[in-house]
Amino acid sequence: MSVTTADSAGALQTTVRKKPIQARYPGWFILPAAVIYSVLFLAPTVSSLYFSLTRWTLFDSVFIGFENFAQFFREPFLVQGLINTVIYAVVTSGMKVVIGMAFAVLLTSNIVARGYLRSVVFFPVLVSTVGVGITFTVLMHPTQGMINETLALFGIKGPGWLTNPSLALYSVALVDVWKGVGLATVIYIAGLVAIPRDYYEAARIDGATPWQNFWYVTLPLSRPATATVIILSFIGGLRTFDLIWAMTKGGPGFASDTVASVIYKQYQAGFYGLSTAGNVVLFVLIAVLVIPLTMILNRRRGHE
Amino acid sequence: QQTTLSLFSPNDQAAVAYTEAMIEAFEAANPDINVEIEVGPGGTERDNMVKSRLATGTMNDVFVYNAGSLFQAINPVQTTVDLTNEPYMADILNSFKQTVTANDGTLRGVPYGQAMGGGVLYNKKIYEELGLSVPMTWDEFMANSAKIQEAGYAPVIQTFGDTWTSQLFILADYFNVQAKNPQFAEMYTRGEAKYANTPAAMAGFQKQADVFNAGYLNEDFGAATLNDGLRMLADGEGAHYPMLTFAVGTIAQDYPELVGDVGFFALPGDDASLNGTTVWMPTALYISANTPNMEAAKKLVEFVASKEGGCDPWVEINAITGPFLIQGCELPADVNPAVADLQTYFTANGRTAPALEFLSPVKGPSLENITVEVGSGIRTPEDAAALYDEDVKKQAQQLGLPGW
Amino acid sequence: MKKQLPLISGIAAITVSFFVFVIPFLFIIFMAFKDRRQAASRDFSWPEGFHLWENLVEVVTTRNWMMITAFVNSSILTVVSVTLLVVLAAMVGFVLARRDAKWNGPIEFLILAGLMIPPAVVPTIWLLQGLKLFGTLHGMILIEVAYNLPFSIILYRAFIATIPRELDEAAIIDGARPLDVFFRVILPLLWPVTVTNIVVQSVGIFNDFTNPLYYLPGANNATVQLTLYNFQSQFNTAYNLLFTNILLITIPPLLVFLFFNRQIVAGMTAGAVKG
Amino acid sequence: MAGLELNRLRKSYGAVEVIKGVDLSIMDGEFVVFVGPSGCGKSTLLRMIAGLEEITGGELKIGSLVVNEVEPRDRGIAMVFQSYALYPHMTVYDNVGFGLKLARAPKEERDRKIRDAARILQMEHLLDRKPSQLSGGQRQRVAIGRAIVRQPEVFLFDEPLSNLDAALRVDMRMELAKLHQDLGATMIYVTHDQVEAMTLADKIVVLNAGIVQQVGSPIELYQRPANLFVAGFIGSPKMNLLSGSVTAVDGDAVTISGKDMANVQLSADAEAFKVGDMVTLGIRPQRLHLSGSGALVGQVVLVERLGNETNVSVSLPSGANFLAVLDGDHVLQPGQVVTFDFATSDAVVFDVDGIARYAQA
Amino acid sequence: MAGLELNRLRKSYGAVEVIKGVDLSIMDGEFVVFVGPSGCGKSTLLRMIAGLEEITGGELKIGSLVVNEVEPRDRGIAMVFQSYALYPHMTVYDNVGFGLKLARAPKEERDRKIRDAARILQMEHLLDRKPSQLSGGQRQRVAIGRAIVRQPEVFLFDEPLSNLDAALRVDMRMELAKLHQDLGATMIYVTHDQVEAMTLADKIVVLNAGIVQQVGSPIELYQRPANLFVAGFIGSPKMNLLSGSVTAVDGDAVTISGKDMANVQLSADAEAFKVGDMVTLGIRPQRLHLSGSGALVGQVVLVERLGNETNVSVSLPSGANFLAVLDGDHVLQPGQVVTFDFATSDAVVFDVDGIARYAQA
Ligand SMILES: Nc1ncnc2c1ncn2[C@@H]1O[C@H](COP(=O)(O)OP(=O)(O)OP(=O)(O)O)[C@@H](O)[C@H]1O
Ligand SMILES: Nc1ncnc2c1ncn2[C@@H]1O[C@H](COP(=O)(O)OP(=O)(O)OP(=O)(O)O)[C@@H](O)[C@H]1O
Ligand SMILES: [Mg+2]
Ligand SMILES: [Mg+2]
Repeated sequence: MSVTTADSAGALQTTVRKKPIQARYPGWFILPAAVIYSVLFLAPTVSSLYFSLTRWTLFDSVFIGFENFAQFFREPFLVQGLINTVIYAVVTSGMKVVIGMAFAVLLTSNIVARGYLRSVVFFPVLVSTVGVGITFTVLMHPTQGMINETLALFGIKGPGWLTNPSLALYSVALVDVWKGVGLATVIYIAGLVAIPRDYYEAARIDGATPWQNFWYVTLPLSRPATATVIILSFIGGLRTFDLIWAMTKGGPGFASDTVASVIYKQYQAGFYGLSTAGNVVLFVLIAVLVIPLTMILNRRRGHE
Repeated sequence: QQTTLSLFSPNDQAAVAYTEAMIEAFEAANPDINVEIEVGPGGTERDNMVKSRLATGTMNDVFVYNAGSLFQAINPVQTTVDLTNEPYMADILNSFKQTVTANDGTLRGVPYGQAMGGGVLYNKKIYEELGLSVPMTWDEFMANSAKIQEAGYAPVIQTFGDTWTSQLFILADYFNVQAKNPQFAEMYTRGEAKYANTPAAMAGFQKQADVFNAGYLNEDFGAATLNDGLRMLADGEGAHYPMLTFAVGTIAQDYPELVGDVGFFALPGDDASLNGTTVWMPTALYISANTPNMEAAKKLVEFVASKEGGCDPWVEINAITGPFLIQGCELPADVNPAVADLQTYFTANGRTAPALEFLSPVKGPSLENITVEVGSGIRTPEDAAALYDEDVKKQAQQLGLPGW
Repeated sequence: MKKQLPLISGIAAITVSFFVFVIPFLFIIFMAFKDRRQAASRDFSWPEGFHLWENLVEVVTTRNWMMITAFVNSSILTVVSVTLLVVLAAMVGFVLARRDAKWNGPIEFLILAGLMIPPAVVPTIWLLQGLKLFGTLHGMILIEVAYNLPFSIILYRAFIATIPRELDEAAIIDGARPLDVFFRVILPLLWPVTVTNIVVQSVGIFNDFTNPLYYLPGANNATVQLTLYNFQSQFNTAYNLLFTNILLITIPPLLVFLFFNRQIVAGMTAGAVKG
Repeated sequence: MAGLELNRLRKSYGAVEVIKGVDLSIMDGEFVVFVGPSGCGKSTLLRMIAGLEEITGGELKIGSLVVNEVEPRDRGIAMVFQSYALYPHMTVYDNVGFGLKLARAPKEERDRKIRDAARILQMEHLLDRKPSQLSGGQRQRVAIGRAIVRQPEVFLFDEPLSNLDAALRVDMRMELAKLHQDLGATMIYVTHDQVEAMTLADKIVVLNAGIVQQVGSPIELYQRPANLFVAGFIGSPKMNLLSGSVTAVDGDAVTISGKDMANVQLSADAEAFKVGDMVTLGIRPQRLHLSGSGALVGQVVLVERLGNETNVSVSLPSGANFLAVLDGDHVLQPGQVVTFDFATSDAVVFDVDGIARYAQA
Repeated sequence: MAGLELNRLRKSYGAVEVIKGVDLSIMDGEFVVFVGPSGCGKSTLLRMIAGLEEITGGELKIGSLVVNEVEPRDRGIAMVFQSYALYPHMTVYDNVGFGLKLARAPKEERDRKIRDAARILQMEHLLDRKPSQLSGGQRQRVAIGRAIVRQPEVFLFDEPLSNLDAALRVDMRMELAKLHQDLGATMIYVTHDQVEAMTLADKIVVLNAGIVQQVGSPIELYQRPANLFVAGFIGSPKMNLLSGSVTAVDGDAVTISGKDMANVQLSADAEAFKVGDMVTLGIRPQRLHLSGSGALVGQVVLVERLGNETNVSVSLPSGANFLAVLDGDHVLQPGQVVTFDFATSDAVVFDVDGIARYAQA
């Protein structure tokens, strides 16, 4: 016992300064990630902000002040793009949250063929965007597309899903949901399995119907998952353009352009300074929408 | 001692097939050089890649990239190797050299493929059946189309599923613009000529609107793709398809038995006496300034600039879509009718003009969106021209051109 | 009655999933079975003749067996990056979730920023060149880690809150150092989240093409998504081969998913604390 | 109407059988207490009644209905969980009121009932807290509160008072007894506290390893345990057990001898024994008194002076340990030799299978 | 060397002060039991000693070192959590052995210690189970096992036996006492079980609302409670408390009268009282006996027959309730009028502030 005492006495000297609670969760845990992230992501990204103030061909840059921002705000379809962006983000993230949750509930119950269903729901996540884009442009073809052909069986003349300017954005959003809901579902599944069964048992005893069970127990206790899904899919929705690009290129015309696809077009056109400025604007837009959202979602945290 | 060269190649199948065949021949001739091919994406994505590689000094030893305005945008004086004094340059046609001349007057590349014509691919069977002749003016074209429609065919094929295909009415019309306004390119570059106030330039938008308004388009023009368009054309579902002649290669590959039914004519203008086709130059092969294997790279370029390297492999893989730009390269006798049609424009005098992008660095990025709108009746030609002028202005400003 | 409910709902779910999920999938498969010509018309039709094998052979052998190189590269890239990601992100999430420090807010903002701003390609290339990491697999791995950290951290951070703090305390009393607490108690209990992370990030990294395109040039460094460009170009696409390729590169992530999916089971924390 | 009928009820977790055929009938309004050693299956049985555990075999009736396949919410039960299972995201108020909310009780009624329960459970000042801000005993009271605000036909309590201090336990016990009286509901109660079992129960069920050992009123179990297990289990400290063999059988009396005692004559079911049988003699520690002469002689090992009583641990000649609980405060020294006596009617004789054999009435 | 010194220790959760300045010194090797009503701060105090709760004010010494800022793992403690806090992903074996593994104990030693602990805790057959497959009491034993395999200088037990049945409790109590003897470690033990407190403690600390009420040996607390709170808290059932006023003061004796009693003469600290003072008279239920004549007369309300004793609840003239615990089995009917007597030295007199005033020795 004398040995242990000497030991702990030695340890005492060295640790006297630290606050015990903090020392339990030491800051250096963050360090490796912080180094990689700051060096390889933050530093280049921040330094690129300078280029938003230049006319930049990649080979050389000319400082032009805020001209790029002015130019960006003069984009003819910017307002429509903004509206589209918000619509797209709200529609996709809203549907992913709701459908993802529904799937997750279904796929954590003891439904038959659970493994099959989980795989099938997740499968679209695995397929490359290019493949999804082509697949759905075919299925949504106005005359020979499977969807409209099926509708025709019921005597309905299907619309031009991707060629009708007022519909194209929603069609792409639907495909985005189709492709992304599997991701939301697995996150929800992880959230649902983390809820101790005790609470369900208590609720069953308290007389909860399955719906009440969901509403009063599952929903509040899967808050971490919900918050994650909302934030990830909302930011994703505000930023994505790859599927839009693969399916409509922002068209027909400019009908399904979002801010991100406008920026992407500028980038593709070689307007590097302008697109960097656009990214700054988009970043501010996202931050303005997302930061309050995260604060609301994290206000009451976890199971505590 | 073995040198390994890395070649950044285009990714379309014909080009890759050519590249492989050409490399094989090259390696046979130069056993000490080993060439690796890297394929990347195409289109605008490729532009970004090439630029970022060049800007950061990470480009492959030799690379294939566009000539013309896109070539100017890669800062060729710093990023590529000067080939002006290479002896083989004498054998390369001037019309091409023009498009690979850096702003210090030096030559930087050699042709990597064949020239293409931009105009109208048409179905000869339909023309025969209805007894039509190749239109020399737009009015004739519309008259032909009316008859074709009566006969139950789609007179004009449009394929907005691949948005870029919608631009042909404007881009291929450049011969007509130039015929009327020989100074257009320069003035346009300086910001003095606009589409909206140059009637000849507006005409392209107008033509696209005409065919839509006349109801001449195939039913699914909004969703169809290039492949669909080519199939319709070859099958005889549709009669006219404004397109580049390279597409004949695709028809030859997918519908070899039908390729004989496809012909080519220039997009007609107002005046039958000023009829000619707009021409696209092939991509070019450049040496990256940062290559450590200069000697081997030069050998490769020299090879590509020769008949053995630059022409024979194309003939060998049977992918002829237009005339070569290297002296001494003849087209084989059995070329597809469309290519033969194209060839006639080249042999005649003054019936070709380079596309605008080889004459001016100014090209608005949104053209394809705008032409889709015009071609779908969403936007009037006047509006479209004005909008495109705005788009062009943005681009010119980004390029820092004087006068904008 | 009670026993049959899962069966009925299961059958309903299978039917719906068939239309919504399987049919598009069938399209992909059919495409892979077609020959070039039939595929070119890109319609939803029954394949005429069985061309899968020839398509496969062509896809795999094209460009000097590029597919094989790509598989190897992508696999290494994916496995190493995901491993690093999981560990590093979980550590950050752990500290962020457990500590109530003043600078949590700014840190979280920086993390979110990673999801909100696209990375700047050219400055990053300069940086990688400076670090002598450009065009190397390690450099690429670090890039993937850096770019995907925010997602993983956010996921972990949210879920660590569901693990009772008393377990940390018990471990600390048992003499565990922070690393022990983390690796022996917290991380095992986060298994469902880790699985989610592994699945999602492997898919993302395996299928990433933009980043390798810029940071990992060279034919020997090809990754699987780049193989798609062998058959798809602006002017001319071989859809049968493209879809065969898509199908082929979907298989490894699918296997990863099938393997890990079974591991997401309920009740990891059951029996831990009373209250 | 809300009596219960358990018929050969069985439960296995995989290969482990936990409840091995329990037969039990509980009358409407009865207060039944389950006791048994840790891990014997009390909670499992309760959870089966609640409908939370699938029943592997047998039949469970509540009222006149077989409920094996009936959802918990349709069984008309309320339950206090051994692990509390409080909803972590709700305040105490909401936790307690949750069942009422689900039943769509009017707001005022709900509020009244919640506040009533809080008063009874002495936790009115805690209503706005979350469970994580409560002490162990406070959480347990919330769990009780959640059950008692509702008025089901059957209450299930799983060790509801285990984390409360003595005073509160007594109060709560009284409140539960009162609740039982007022509502007339059937109550099934698991406890390991003998006093609770004895004072609350109409009927005690002693379980061991998933098998019912004895069912009876508290006093019956204390005075006439059916077997060695019940004898040892009921009563604290445990009944002392001494082994011996029968030396004489005579009418209603059996004479037993062993290492630690000589020729003790006891009343028992004489017909069950014959001379030479191995038997066990049971005698409660409280039934022993110090005396000048007596059947048991031993050496004091340990003395615990509790104030109003004194526990004396004694080592007998055979080496067996023996405990006596003496009234009042006695000063005894370890090592001291003491003699104990008891009334013959206070002792129980168990046969070789451990079954108690009482004299026929 | 591993004694503890608590100096004006304080703890607040936000605005709620939970520990309000606790002074306490615990000697090396002492067995100290904390008791107090639910929510009084026992667990909090234990957690502060363990280093799990930040100390808001005051100073805590273990051995001779101030440990306010020292990491739990460097304090040389082991602890049983009230909520168990078992590692859900480890088997019982690994749960118990986790601390040893972290300390890099050799495999054989670890195995031996784990198996020893399992034997002591009667859970050898459970070693391969996960916590979720255990009953409540079994989980609690795992939690104990986790603490006892290690050999720290200080053990902290938070209600470690609350979910065990009586027999097991007795066994475990013995084992803990033995462990204490064998290791000579300091033990701090929270319990709400009086018997546990009384039998295990060298010293009992009575807490109420974060304030120490009395510190002393078990018998001291029982016989000479320092104030009304301790008097009411220690001893079960509770001490009966009757209010009255002083009618005469005479040497060592004080005479008290009230609604329920007339002129009862008691020994107390006469100097603390003057005639007319309001006082409270305390008398333990066990100290009452039925008698023909006596100081207290009331009507039987409730009778609980436990076999070896009988609890009688009586209503006094003032309406106050009064409990008597009588030895043996008595048959009494509710409504019956009974008279109780007690020895004057068994009663305690509390002054108007609730402080007990004993006759000066
Ligand atoms: N996070 C918190 N915020 C506010 N009050 C708290 C918090 N945690 C505990 N308390 C309060 O502190 C007091 C002391 O709690 P503690 O757990 O120490 O009680 P205890 O004596 O162990 O009680 P029990 O016997 O019921 O376990 C309780 O009244 C409790 O409500
Ligand atoms: N999931 C499981 N798998 C295997 N055995 C289990 C499982 N759950 C419980 N058991 C076992 O079933 C038996 C009965 O458990 P139960 O919880 O009913 O005991 P209990 O009588 O309530 O005990 P306690 O008084 O300790 O709470 C125990 O021995 C336990 O180990
Ligand atoms: Mg239990
Ligand atoms: Mg406590």
